Amino acid sequence: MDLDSLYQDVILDHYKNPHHKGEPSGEFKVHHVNPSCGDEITLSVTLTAGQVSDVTWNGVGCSISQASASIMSDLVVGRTSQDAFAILDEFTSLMQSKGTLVGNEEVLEDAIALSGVSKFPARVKCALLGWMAFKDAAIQNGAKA
Amino acid sequence: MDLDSLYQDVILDHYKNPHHKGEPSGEFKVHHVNPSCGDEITLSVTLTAGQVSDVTWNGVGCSISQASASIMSDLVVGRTSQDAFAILDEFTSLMQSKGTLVGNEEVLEDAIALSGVSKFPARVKCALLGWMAFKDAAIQNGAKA
Amino acid sequence: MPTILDVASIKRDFPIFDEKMRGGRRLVFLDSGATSQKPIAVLDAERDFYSRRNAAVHRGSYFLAEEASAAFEGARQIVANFLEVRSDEVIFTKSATESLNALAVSFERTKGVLNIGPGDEIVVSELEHHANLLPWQQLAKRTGAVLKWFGMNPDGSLDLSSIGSIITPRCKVVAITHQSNVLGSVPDLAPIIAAAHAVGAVVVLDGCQSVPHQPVSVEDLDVDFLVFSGHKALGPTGIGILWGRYELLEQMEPFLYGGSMIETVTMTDSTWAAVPKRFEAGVPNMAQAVGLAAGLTYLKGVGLANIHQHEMELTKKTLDGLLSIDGVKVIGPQDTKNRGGVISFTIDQLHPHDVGQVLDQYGVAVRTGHHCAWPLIRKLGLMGTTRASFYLYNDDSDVDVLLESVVAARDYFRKR
Amino acid sequence: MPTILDVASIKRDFPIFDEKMRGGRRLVFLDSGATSQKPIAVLDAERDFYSRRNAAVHRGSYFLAEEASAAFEGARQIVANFLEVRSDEVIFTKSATESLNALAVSFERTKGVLNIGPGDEIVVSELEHHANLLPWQQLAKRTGAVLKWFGMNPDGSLDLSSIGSIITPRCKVVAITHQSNVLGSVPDLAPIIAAAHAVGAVVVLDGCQSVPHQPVSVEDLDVDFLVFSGHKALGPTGIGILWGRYELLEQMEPFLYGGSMIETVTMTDSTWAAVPKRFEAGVPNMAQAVGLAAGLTYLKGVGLANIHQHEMELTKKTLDGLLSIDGVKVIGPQDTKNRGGVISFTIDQLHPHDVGQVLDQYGVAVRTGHHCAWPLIRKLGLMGTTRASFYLYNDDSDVDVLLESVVAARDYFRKR
Ligand SMILES: Cc1ncc(COP(=O)(O)O)c(C=O)c1O
Ligand SMILES: Cc1ncc(COP(=O)(O)O)c(C=O)c1O
Repeated sequence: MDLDSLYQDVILDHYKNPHHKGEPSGEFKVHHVNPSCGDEITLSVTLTAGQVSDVTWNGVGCSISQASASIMSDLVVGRTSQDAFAILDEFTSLMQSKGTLVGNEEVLEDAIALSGVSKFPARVKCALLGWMAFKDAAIQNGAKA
Repeated sequence: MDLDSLYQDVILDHYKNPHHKGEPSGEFKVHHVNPSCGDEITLSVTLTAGQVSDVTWNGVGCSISQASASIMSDLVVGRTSQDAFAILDEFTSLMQSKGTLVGNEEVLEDAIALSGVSKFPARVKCALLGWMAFKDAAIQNGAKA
Repeated sequence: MPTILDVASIKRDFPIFDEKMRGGRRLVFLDSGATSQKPIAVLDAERDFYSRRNAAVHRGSYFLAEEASAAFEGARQIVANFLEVRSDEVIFTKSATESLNALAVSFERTKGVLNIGPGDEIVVSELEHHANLLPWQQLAKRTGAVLKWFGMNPDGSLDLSSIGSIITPRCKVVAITHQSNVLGSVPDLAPIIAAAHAVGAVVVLDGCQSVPHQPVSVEDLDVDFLVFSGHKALGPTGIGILWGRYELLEQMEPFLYGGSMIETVTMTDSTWAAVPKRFEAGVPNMAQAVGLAAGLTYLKGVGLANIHQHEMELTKKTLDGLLSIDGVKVIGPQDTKNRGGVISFTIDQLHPHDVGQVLDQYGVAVRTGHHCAWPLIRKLGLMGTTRASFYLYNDDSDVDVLLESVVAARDYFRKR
Repeated sequence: MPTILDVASIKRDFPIFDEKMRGGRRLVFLDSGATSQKPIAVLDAERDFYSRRNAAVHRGSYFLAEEASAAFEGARQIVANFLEVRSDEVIFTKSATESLNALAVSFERTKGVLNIGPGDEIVVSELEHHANLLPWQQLAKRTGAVLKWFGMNPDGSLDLSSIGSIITPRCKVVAITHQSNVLGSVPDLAPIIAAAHAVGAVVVLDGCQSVPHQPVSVEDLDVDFLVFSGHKALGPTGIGILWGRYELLEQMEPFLYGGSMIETVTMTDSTWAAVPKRFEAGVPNMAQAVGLAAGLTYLKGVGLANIHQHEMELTKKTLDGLLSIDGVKVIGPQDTKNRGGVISFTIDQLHPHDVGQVLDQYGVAVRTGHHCAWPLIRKLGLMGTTRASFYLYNDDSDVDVLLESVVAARDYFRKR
C-alpha cells in the first residue's frame, strides 16, 4: 500500500512529538493558512548575526503539515539564512516533483521522509505550509531570499 | 423558395406605402424597440367613446415590422378596443404557431399575409413590434386588456 | 437491502464509474455534495448542441441561430417545469455562487424597497456555505447595512429562540440554506420565512444541497428567490440558476452589463431589457443550459422523491454503521430526522486530511476540511470533518466500502 | 485561389459542417464574429473531463479531485502559454462580458491608486461593443467618475486629434477594443496606450475579435489587462479569460465572493486568497477551461499567423466582390489596411434583417442589426448593417456563395 510510503515512521514520530512547537514569541511572527482545509500555523524566527537562532511555531493541521513544520525547524535552526533557504529550495523541488525526484538526503535529512508526499498533489501544500511560513518570517526579519 | 411565402406582395406594398405612418400626436404615445436589431416604433392611439378613432406611428425597421404596423393600423382603426384586442390575440397566436396555424382571414384580413413569418422564429418579434406598441398605448389610454 | 432505485442500471449511465482509482480500486464516489457525476445524456446533449445547433442566441436571424435560440429557451422551459415556476423567472448564471452575488449586488444597486443601505438588516445563519455568507457580509460592509445571523445548535439545527430580535422591521433580506452542506441538517425554515415576510423582508433560499436531491416547491416553501448549481444536479460545470418572483425581478437592477441585456444604448445612457434577459449579459452559457436541462430531465425520470428516499436509506445504514465504530463521532444530526444525505464525522483525534488519505486508498472519494463553511466548523470547535454525501448512483456496497475504510483509517493511525 | 490553410481538412474537424440548412443547403458560416464553431478536439476534451476526471477542484484530496485539479490548472497553463504570460495572471471567468464587468466592479471596490471614484476619468471609444461600454458607463454613474471617449471617423478609425484633452491626468482607466466587431477596423492603439501610461492610467484591451484570429502580444502592445471569450476561440460557451499584470491583480478586490477565494472567514470578516484564486469564487467552470485549452491548442496547431493571413485573403476577395456589386456599400475600411476579417455592408435601402433573410436561403449565416454596438451604428446614421466574419474554416467557395446571395437579395427586393 502506497500509504506507508506517505506516512513513514519519522513523520508520525514528529507528528506525535513535534519539535520547536510552542508559543511563537519572536518579533517577526507570521500566520499562514491553507485555505482549502483550514490548517493554520503561527511561526516566529529569531536571526542572530545572520544565523537562525530560534524557530517556534504553533498551529493545527494534519500529520503531514505538523511533521513537516517540526522537521523543518530542526533543519534550519543553527544555520545561516542562506543555508536555510537552500534547504527550502531543495525541499520545494522535491515536493513539486510528482514522485520523480528522490531528494538529497545529505541536505534534507529527516525531510527525506516526506518525499512520498510528492505523489499526492493535494498534500503538497500541507507539507509546504511550515516552510513557507518560515521563509516569510525570515524575509520579514531581514534575511535575503 | 420559402421566401415568397414570407414576403408576400401585400407585405411589400404596405412596406413601400405604409398606412397611418406619420408623427404620432395623440396624448398617449409609446416608444417600443426590438433591442436585438434596433428597430424602433413610436405610436399613439386616440380612443373616442371606447372606439379606436386614430392610430399614428413612426419608426424604422425591416419590411416585416413596417408592413405589420401598417396592416395593424388599418385593422384596428374604427373598432372598439375590445374588438381590436381580439384581433391582436388572434394575430399573436398565429405568429407563435410556428407555421401550424393558418389564421382566420375573416378576422385578420391583410394580416393573413404575415402568416409566413411564424415559420421564421427570429422574425416574429418584428411582426409583433407595432401590435405590442398599440396594445401598450391603448391600455395607457384606458382600454381594458 | 432492497432499494427503490435500480442503481446498477443507473451506474451504467455514468461513464466515470468505468474508471479505476488508485491501486486499481473502483470508484466509491461519496462527494456529490461538492459536485455530481454526469450521465451520458448530459454529455450527449451538450455535444449535440455544439455539433448541430451552435450559434449565438437571440442575435441572428439565420437558421442555426433560430435552432440555438430554440434549444436555449427550451432549456429554460425545462428548468421552469422542474421548479414549477414561470419560465421568465428563470435566470441562467454561471453558478449558485454567482446567483447569490448577483442578488446582493442587484439589491445594492436597486432603488426602492429592495435597496439595501445603511441601517438595513440582512439575516443569514451559522450554517451557511461561504457562497451564502460572504456576498451578504461584504454587502453589509460596503453599504453600512447590518449582518445578523441565527446561531447553530450542536445538532446542526438553528437556535430560533431569539427570532424576534434577529428578524426585526429593519430586516430587508433573509438568506438561508435549505440544507447544510456540512452536516446535512435541514433547518426549521417555516418560522423564519414567516417572520421575514411578516416584516416585509424577502427570503433567498440556497437550494444547492436540496434541489438536486428531493422535490422542492418554492410555492410551498413560500420563498422569493432560489439558487442552485447545475454541476451538483447532474448538469455541466459553468451553470447555475437564479429563480425569483417576477414582480421582484422586474424591479431589480442588472448585475452584469453588456450585450443582449439592453433595450437602448447611447454613449451616456442605457435602459434594460425585460426579465430574464436583463440578467443575462453577453453570449450566454448556451450549451451548459442545454446540458443542465438534460440533467434535470434525467432526475425527473428517476423521480426526485425516489432519489430522496434512496439517499435516506443509505444515510440510515451509514449512520448506523458509523455510530457503531469505536472512535468515530458523527457530527450533526445522529439520526435520519431533519436531514439529507450528507454526513460529517470525525475519527479519534485524526485530522480529516489523514482520514481522507486512507479512504482514498479504498477508492472512496470524500471531502475533508471545512467544506467552505468555516464559521460552522469553528462553532463546533473542530479542525474540520470528513464528509460523505450520497446521490442516486450510490448503493449499499458503497456504504460497505466506506465503513470498511473508516475502520482501516482508525486502525492505521491507532496501531502506530 | 491557393490558400495557406488546408480548409477542406479543417472543415472535417468541425461536425457542424455536416448539417443541412434551410432548403437542404450546406452551411456557409460567416458569423464567427458572434461565436465560433467547435472542433471535435474541444468536444472530446470536455467529454473526457466529465467521463474520466470529474470532481470539484482544489477541494478534495482524493484521486479524482487531484486529476480534476491537474486538468484545470493544466488548462490555465495552456492559456498562459498561448498568451505568453504567467499562469497565475490568468483568471477564468464565464465570458468577456464578465471579465470586463469584473474589472469595473473591482476598481470600484479597490482602495488606492486603482480605485475609481468621483472626478476620476474613464476613457472608451465609439467603437466599443456594449460589453466594453456599459460596465464603464454604469461605473461612472455609480461613482461620479466621468466617462470620456474617442470619436470614430467614418472609415472606422478613431479620431485621435484631441487625445490630450481626452486622456488627462485624471484618467484612471482606458478600456478599448483591439478590433471593431462591427467594421473590422483596428484602431491605432499605440498613441492611446502611450498617452494612458504617461498619465498613470491602466489600459484594458478588449481582445474578443483579435485574440482568436491573430498573434496578440500583451508585451508588445503594452496593455495591463486583456479579455476575450472562449466561445469565439473554438472553445465552449460559458468561459472567458481575464488576464492582468500580477502587480495590479494583487492589489485588487474580488468581484465575486464565495468558496475557494478566501484565506480565512468568520461571520463578520474575511480575507482573500492569492491571485488568481481570489477571482474564481465557487466551483469553477472546469470542463469549459479544459475545452478552451483544447481550442487554443488547435488554433496554435494551425498557427495564428496563418489564420490571420488566410482571413485577410478571404477579406480581400470579399471586399473586391462587394465593392463591384451595384447597390452595395461596404461600411468602414474599404480595403485590407488596418482591419481584420469582419466586413459590414448595406444593400440599397434594404433593412439588414431583410437582407439576412435572403442570405439564409442560401445557407449563409451572417449577423444583422447593430451588433451590440449601437452607438457606433447611430454615429454612422444607419439602422444596422449586415456583417460577414471569417475564420479558419471558411474558404473561397464560402465567399462565392456570399456574393451570389448578396446579388440575389438586392434583386429580390428591387424587382418587386
Ligand atoms: C468586441 C467584443 N467585445 C465583447 C464581446 C462580448 O463577448 P461575450 O458576449 O462572449 O461576453 C464581444 C462579442 O459578443 C465582442 O465582439
Ligand atoms: C450549500 C451550498 N451553497 C452554495 C454552494 C456554492 O455552489 P457553487 O460553488 O457551485 O457556486 C455550495 C457548493 O459548493 C453549497 O453546498
